[in-house]
Amino acid sequence: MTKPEAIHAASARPNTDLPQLYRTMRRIRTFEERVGELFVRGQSAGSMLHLSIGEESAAAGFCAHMQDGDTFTTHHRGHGIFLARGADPNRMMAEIGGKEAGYCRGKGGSMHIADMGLGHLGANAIVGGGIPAIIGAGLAARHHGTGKISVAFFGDGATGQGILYESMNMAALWRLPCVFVCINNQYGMGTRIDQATANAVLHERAHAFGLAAETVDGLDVEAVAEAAERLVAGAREGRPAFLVVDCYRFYGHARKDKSPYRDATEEETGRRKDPVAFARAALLERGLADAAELDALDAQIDAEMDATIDFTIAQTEPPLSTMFRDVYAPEEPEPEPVRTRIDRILARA
Amino acid sequence: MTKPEAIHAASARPNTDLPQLYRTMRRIRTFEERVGELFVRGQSAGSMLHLSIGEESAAAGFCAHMQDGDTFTTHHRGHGIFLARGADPNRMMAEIGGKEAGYCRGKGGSMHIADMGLGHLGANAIVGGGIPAIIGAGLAARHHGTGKISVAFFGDGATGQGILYESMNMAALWRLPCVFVCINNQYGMGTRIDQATANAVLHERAHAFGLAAETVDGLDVEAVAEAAERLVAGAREGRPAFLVVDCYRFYGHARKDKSPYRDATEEETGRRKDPVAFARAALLERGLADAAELDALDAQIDAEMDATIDFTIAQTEPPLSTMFRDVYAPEEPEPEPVRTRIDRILARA
Amino acid sequence: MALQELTYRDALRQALIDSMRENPDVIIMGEEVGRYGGAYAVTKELIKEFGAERVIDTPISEPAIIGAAVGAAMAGLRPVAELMYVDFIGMTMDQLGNQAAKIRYMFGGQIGVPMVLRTQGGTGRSAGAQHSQSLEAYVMHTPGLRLAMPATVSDAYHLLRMALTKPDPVVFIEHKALYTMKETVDLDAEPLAWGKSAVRREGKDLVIVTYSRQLHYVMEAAKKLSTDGIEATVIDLRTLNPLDFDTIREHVERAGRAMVVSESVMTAGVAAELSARITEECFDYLEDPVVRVAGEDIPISVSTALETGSVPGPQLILETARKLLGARVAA
Amino acid sequence: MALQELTYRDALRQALIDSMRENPDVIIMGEEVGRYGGAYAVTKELIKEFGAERVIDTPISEPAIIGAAVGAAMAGLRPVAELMYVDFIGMTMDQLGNQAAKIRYMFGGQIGVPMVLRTQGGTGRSAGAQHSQSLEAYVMHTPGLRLAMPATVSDAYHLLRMALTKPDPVVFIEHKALYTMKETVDLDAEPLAWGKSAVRREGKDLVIVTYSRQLHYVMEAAKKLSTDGIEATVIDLRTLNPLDFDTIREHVERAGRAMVVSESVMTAGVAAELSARITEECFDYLEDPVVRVAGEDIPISVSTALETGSVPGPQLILETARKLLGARVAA
Ligand SMILES: Cc1ncc(C[n+]2csc(CCOP(=O)(O)OP(=O)(O)O)c2C)c(N)n1
Ligand SMILES: Cc1ncc(C[n+]2csc(CCOP(=O)(O)OP(=O)(O)O)c2C)c(N)n1
Ligand SMILES: [Mg+2]
Ligand SMILES: [Mg+2]
Repeated sequence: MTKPEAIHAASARPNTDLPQLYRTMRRIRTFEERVGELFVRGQSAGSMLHLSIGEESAAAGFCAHMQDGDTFTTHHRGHGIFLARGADPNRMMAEIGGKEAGYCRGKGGSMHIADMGLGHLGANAIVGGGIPAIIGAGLAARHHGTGKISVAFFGDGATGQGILYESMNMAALWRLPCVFVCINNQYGMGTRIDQATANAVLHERAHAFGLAAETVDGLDVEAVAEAAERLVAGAREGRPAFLVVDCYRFYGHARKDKSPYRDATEEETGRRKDPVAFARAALLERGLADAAELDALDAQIDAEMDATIDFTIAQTEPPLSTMFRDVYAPEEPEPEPVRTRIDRILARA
Repeated sequence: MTKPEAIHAASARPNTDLPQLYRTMRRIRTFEERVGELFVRGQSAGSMLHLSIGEESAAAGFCAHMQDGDTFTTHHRGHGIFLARGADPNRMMAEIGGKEAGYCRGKGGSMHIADMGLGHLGANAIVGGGIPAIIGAGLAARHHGTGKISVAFFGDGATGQGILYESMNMAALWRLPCVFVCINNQYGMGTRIDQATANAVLHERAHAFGLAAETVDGLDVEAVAEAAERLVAGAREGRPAFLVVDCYRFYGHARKDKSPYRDATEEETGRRKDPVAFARAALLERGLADAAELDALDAQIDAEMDATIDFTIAQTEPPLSTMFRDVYAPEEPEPEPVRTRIDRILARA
Repeated sequence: MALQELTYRDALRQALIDSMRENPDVIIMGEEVGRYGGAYAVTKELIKEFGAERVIDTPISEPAIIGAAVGAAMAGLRPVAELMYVDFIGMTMDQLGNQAAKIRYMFGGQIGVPMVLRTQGGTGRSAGAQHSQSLEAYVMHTPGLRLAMPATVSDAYHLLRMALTKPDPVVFIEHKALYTMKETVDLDAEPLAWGKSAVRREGKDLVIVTYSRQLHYVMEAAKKLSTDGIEATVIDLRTLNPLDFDTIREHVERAGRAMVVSESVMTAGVAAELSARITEECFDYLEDPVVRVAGEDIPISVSTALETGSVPGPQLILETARKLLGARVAA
Repeated sequence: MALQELTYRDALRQALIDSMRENPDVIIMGEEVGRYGGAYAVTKELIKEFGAERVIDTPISEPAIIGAAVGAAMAGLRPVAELMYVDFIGMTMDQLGNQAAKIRYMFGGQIGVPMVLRTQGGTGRSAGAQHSQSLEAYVMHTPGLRLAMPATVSDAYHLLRMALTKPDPVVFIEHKALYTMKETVDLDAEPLAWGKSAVRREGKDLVIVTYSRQLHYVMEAAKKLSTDGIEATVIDLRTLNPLDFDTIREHVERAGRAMVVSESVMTAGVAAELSARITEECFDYLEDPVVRVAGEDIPISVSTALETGSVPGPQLILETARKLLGARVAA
């Protein structure tokens, strides 16, 4: 765990905007708390809601060095990343509620959220499923000479998926402008990382494939941002990279999981690795903000995120008429509903 | 490339039986040449015949330290390994000819050969397809306390397949009695290894997953055998391993490929990495055999392998009546042939 | 033995326990099957009785999990590989379809692959497009794979028990919406044989062939039809491979009308096979075309209304049956 | 333009060349597509004209190849991902079925995945159980994926050209036994539209619906039937998704008898869908059940005799048609 001196040393950091990073993290934290509330109020679409509380530094720190036009994919625990890339929390929450006003018109939900405008090529309910897409996006960026990068965010559990290694190999071979960001929250559902692999120093694998690779302590959002800055700059020049952000999953895997498989002491220690609290302390310590200012900011964020729930509840589910839409492109005929087909057949018979 | 001094140094090697290793390699070499001949004579089942000429040391050297009861899987270029594990060349050649007398009754062919008696869990036409089976076989060996190991043999091309990494991770995590043997013949079809990966030091990947891992020069079969001895001993005690055997694919990928993608100089140099010639020279140099003895041995092997062709040609194809057999276990009904079904339906109609 | 009230989940769990007690070679491997007890709690606390060597928590590596099960089965174990969602079968189709399914045949009958792939599918939890599918048609279309899909608590127990004695690979697909369903069962009563379908109800007017969760919707619809004076025979397939066509034929020949109901996507799905086969075999007895009531040819939404609308339900089944009979009555 | 004699392979190659010249965003990626020129030489020397940045040799990583194509398509390229054998589709079914096929829908219509997965399948080279399959039913059963399977040289060209303009993912399956087939074609002549089936022959007695290599067997059989006085209409589907059912219906209603011929395994395969659909839609016009002539429900052997016996051939098609007509004539 980073010690107080680290905070001090960090005050000399030139390229990070800690107030801004704090704000982003605090918005994520609060948004996720509201997602939990949406579920408790029975207003979420299902219970497959994976909160990124404890991992805010990965999202805020890394995304601080992404640009407009950069693309990315996320995993099932990707709300924070999307927010950090500029998502509208109302449309996000509406999607999580399965409402038509959501980013994906209520068809995708928490695990299938995307926005092409913001370069979000999609969250994924398949562990590792979104990773190879950044290879293609990286090829496209190079092909079109955009200078943009493509980033895959995923959990430590995805290191079990072979497609990660296939993708890393391609990125290194083709020197693509790609970054792999592994958010190591120590768990894949109930499995602790050391129960899923014999060598939990995950970045060594990336290194063996020829990528620039390192691990950073997710307690310190500035450290994440600094690593991101370095790796992103390299990636833009064709040196793909792999970054592990070490953190702790504060709560259960999904909304209903109470984490019976880990003990209270571990959880308590784990939750001390709180990047939001750490950043807040650093802001105060370094005199970058005073308590009153931060309280005001927090209150403003609370209000913003409270509103997402009201917004979502007020929205409607997608009408049944949209069910057959978007299976294929709009100019193509929609698939024939079973009911229509049956009626046609039996009318004929 | 190993220099003459290496031969000298090797004369002190205590645990390798070079005459035996030479014999095994020479049998493989000659068998493979006869496979080529079978094809030329139009007697092979198809043209998907992948010769292991140039790679004999991997098969002979590694298998020298395998025991009865050890299990293994191979890839599409696995004739040599199977021979080194004790296969009957007649039944192998008959299988390659698609004859009923073959190991798999002519249903499998060169790429799907297996023999449960010899622990051969199967060659595979899917690159990487046979790798995860050794995880299960390793679990079984441990479960039954047999002290046996399970070995996957595959080519450098299989390092492109994610399932290799998934399998290595499991082997390391569960400390299984498994060895991964990567026969790096520098090519996957027309793709040279450095065109398929940014870091061609392949064993580093295995190391990153927590396996014992090394690379050995396949020119020197004794070096392969020594590495095998070390790694196999570790594997029997629950330290899974990964061994790269560096060699050169002397001929085309399959029988019809003339390797237009590599130049004559490269091929010439590559073919100098000849483990059979190297071992022969070492035997003579060290006085372990004289030229006449070796000539006699060679002649005996030639005769043995010549006979496989005659044997194969004399055999019959599996009768059509076996077509529906062995889709399911013998006690289960066979699938109904389309023709029978049609007749039944039309008789009824 | 005694009658007892069991859930579908408990019956599956009991089947695993009984099989593991009986046969020390039965092992379970999959994500979260051990300490966590299974994503749907089917393997809850099994690790306590059987230990981590027989109830093996794996990394998130579906292809290798299935591949490892193949090797384990070849090497003398009886693995149950759990795939948390059938939706993940896509990444395992090589190990399943090219290896498990073909090994016996390719190797000339030398060896089988007696493994069970346990998984669950279907809609019902707003789990979205990648966690709600019914992908049994991929399996049914792959020669060499057996396919069991229990609809009842009793079948959950017995089919899983039997699957664990079969010489060939069995894909065993549970339905996520059935886990909490209760039934009073006597597990010691002689079960229907493996490969036999169950006639859940007999009626002269119409045969409805179905399986898994849709059985319950069909039974619900059949009850309502009965108040209309329409009596349906309901056949629950239990196993789709082997497929007990004799029972279907017998009843369809008698009734002259058939409907098939499946949650899997209609096009080239299970319902297509059943419809084609019934037509081929019973053509001269059919008064109407076999009607397919199946999953829509679309992905599944997370929105509850759209999710529910994507697969057959009691109302659609009922209306279709009414129309099927009404069409002719009117004509 | 001028008539020219072309092989199926050359037509495919020309389609790629013309598409790449026309649209700089078209790229090809796959194993051995560049320097080697493709395992079946379809991309031969394309790397010379278009360079290694557009004709990309990949490692042997099928899942990531398809996944990369998905990302490339979303990010503005028009990738052609080559899968050397359709038999390898199993390891890509997650990227294909859960990602490519569903992205437009899951994301509420924001974006499509305009990629082409080019591959080849079928028997004919003694390539054994893992290199000879016809797995189009997996694709046909997956909503969101288009599916084209050209049988002729002209279609090889035009369907591939059209596939490369489509907004949705297209799986394009060639037949390995057709690459050397020659035809005299005028590539500039107006092609039949995408999604339209081709009536390759008209006859009053019987409709045979087929696609890909089996078209040629069917035509051969139809010619012989004609000498018996039996005239068959032969429909070549060209694309299985979209499926041009109108053409089928029109002809089946006229002839009253139908056969479907497919190389894919019979159970739950393409033939099942066609048979079910024809029966549903044309029931009152059918004099006999729709007969399926399809691949056997078994893996494919390396032995030539067994390989050939595993899939339909002209003789089986001919005999079946004769029986189908004879059965009624006799009855
Ligand atoms: C291919 C696949 N396998 C399994 C699952 C079920 N599952 C969902 S999340 C998860 C754990 C993932 O852990 P990790 O990647 O570390 O992400 P985290 O949940 O910790 O953010 C599992 C096993 C899935 N969705 N997809
Ligand atoms: C999954 C899969 N992808 C592609 C192929 C086609 N293929 C057969 S062998 C081969 C090259 C394999 O190279 P390597 O693993 O190095 O083995 P080698 O042929 O050199 O022995 C390829 C691409 C295949 N059979 N299976
Ligand atoms: Mg995690
Ligand atoms: Mg190689």
